[in-house]
Amino acid sequence: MGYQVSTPVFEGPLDLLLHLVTREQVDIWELSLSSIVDQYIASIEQMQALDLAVATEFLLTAAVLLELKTRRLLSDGSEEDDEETLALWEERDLLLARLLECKTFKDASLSMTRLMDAAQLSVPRRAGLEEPFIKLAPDLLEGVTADDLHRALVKLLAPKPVARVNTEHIAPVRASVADTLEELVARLPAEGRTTFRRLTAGLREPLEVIVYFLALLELYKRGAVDLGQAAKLGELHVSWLGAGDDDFGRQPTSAGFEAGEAPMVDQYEG
Amino acid sequence: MVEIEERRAIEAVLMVAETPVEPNLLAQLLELAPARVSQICDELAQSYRDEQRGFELARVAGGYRFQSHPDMAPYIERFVLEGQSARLSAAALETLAIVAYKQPVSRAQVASIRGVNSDGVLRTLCQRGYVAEVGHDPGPGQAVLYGTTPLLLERLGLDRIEELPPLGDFVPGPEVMDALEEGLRPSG
Amino acid sequence: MVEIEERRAIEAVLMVAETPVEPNLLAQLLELAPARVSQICDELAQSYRDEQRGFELARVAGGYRFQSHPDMAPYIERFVLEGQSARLSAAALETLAIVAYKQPVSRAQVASIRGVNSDGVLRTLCQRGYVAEVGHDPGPGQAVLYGTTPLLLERLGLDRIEELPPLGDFVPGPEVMDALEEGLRPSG
Repeated sequence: MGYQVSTPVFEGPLDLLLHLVTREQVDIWELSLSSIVDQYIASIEQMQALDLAVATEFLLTAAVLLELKTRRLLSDGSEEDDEETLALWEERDLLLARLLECKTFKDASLSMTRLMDAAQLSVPRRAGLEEPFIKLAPDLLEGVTADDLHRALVKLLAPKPVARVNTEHIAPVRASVADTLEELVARLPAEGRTTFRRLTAGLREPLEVIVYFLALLELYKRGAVDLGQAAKLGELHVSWLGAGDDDFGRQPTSAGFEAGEAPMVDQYEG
Repeated sequence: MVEIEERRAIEAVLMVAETPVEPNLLAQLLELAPARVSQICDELAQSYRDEQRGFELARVAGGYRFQSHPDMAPYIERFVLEGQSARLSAAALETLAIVAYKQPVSRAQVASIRGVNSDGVLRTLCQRGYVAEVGHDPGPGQAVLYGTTPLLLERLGLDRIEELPPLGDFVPGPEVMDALEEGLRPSG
Repeated sequence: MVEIEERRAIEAVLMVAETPVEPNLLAQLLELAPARVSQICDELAQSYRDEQRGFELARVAGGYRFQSHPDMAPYIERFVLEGQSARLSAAALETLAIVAYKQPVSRAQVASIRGVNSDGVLRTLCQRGYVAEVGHDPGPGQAVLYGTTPLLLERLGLDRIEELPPLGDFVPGPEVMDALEEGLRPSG
């Protein structure tokens, strides 16, 4: 007997929503994500071992909640068009249907647990045949070959496929190098001399930082900035040299990029 | 065959069987009608109850078997130190419920209901012998379809899977629906 | 403990026991004197005889066990010949493969490779004479170690166990490759 996962709230991604929404009467749109994370960490500390399945499901849940909340915050404006509202309602209906289905089966599984517990009170007889009869039984190895044994073991020892977290529902970060380039050209002349760390201090997503780095490299290539690093992995210094022979003013897309097409970071993914 | 012999033969066979024995098989062995076998088994079960035996004759997973009386569970627990089947995780139980009620069902269907990839849980259930591949989807892709096994019925103490309480019993009531609708309103 | 409870508890324990149970163990479980246990068992055995049951309570190998009544042997023989499926179960094949390739191997090792308790399967294989106890682990606990028997070699048509196909040139099966590819494919 290992540990008891005493966090039914976090057992499934939809469970969490369900629990918060129904039992605690929490408005999903006013949910404090950090408090959920705190609760979760507290519950993990009570476990004797980290259950990866539970942890993964929690991360997925957190991602779903974060996305829902983000959309809510972004679509707060009054000039929402009807189509967008409709889409949100559709999404809500879908989620609602899934939550109901999920809850139905969760309750069904509880009733199965009760059946199992009751059945467990009786233990079946499995003593089997008495000695004189065993010899009568047909040869179980009829038709079994050494190759069958080999195959059975190879199948057993084969590495088990690792479950993959499905992230398709998470909206990709829409940061583009072109936009960042424009932002840097507007910002750097005033800063004069700065560091990469300072430039990216406000960023949270690693992808955004990467996009900043790519934009800086582009500027360096064009002679608009000078980059310097005192030591390997040391602070990256950035100095503004001027617009050079390119006009960066209001027109960010230039010869370095495909005409008119600002590259999405997705294209830089492995 | 005299009646007492029929009764004795059934008792003897069930004593050496390792899994529930179908009435049809008993009928074949004893050259009796299956209905008669069921009748004798019911009478036997009743006689053990009347005599307050420590065991009972139960109908499980489509057959008959001897098992210890539930009242004696405290003694059995002391005797069988390890043998008890380990409890299933909540994830495994949910998956099992989906397979039990929706069978035959594909991995993708299970995953879409649970909201997460459930391949690992399904594999565990197959390994435990509670769930098995029962066929292939006739549609494109020919997805493997899963169903429950007689072993699961044994574990549940049920004779047939249809004895599970109807799924309708578990559909959330209007108050839960209201709470969900309230909580999920997209514009505040 | 009231007398009827003692009797019922003994019946229950003997019903689920897979090997004869020593009176001392029963005495311990029920917190009774061993002499009292023997007395109850004798009474039980007598009552089954009086009731002309198809089973009996026998004293075997220093313990008590339920077994089919000798008079019922013809039915048991028919049950064995007609009722049992003659195929080796997947669980038994897996267990046999582990013992064949990894011998000498303990029950715990078999269970850890298969991912499920395999004691019952091992016992069946031992009963069939395909597998046997070949020694004890020198470490703490002195676990029983299992190996294959000459009978198994004979049935497989092998001269020596080393003639089994080598495991060395292991190539993952197509389903594993599929799963790996699936996992590595970028999303979107």
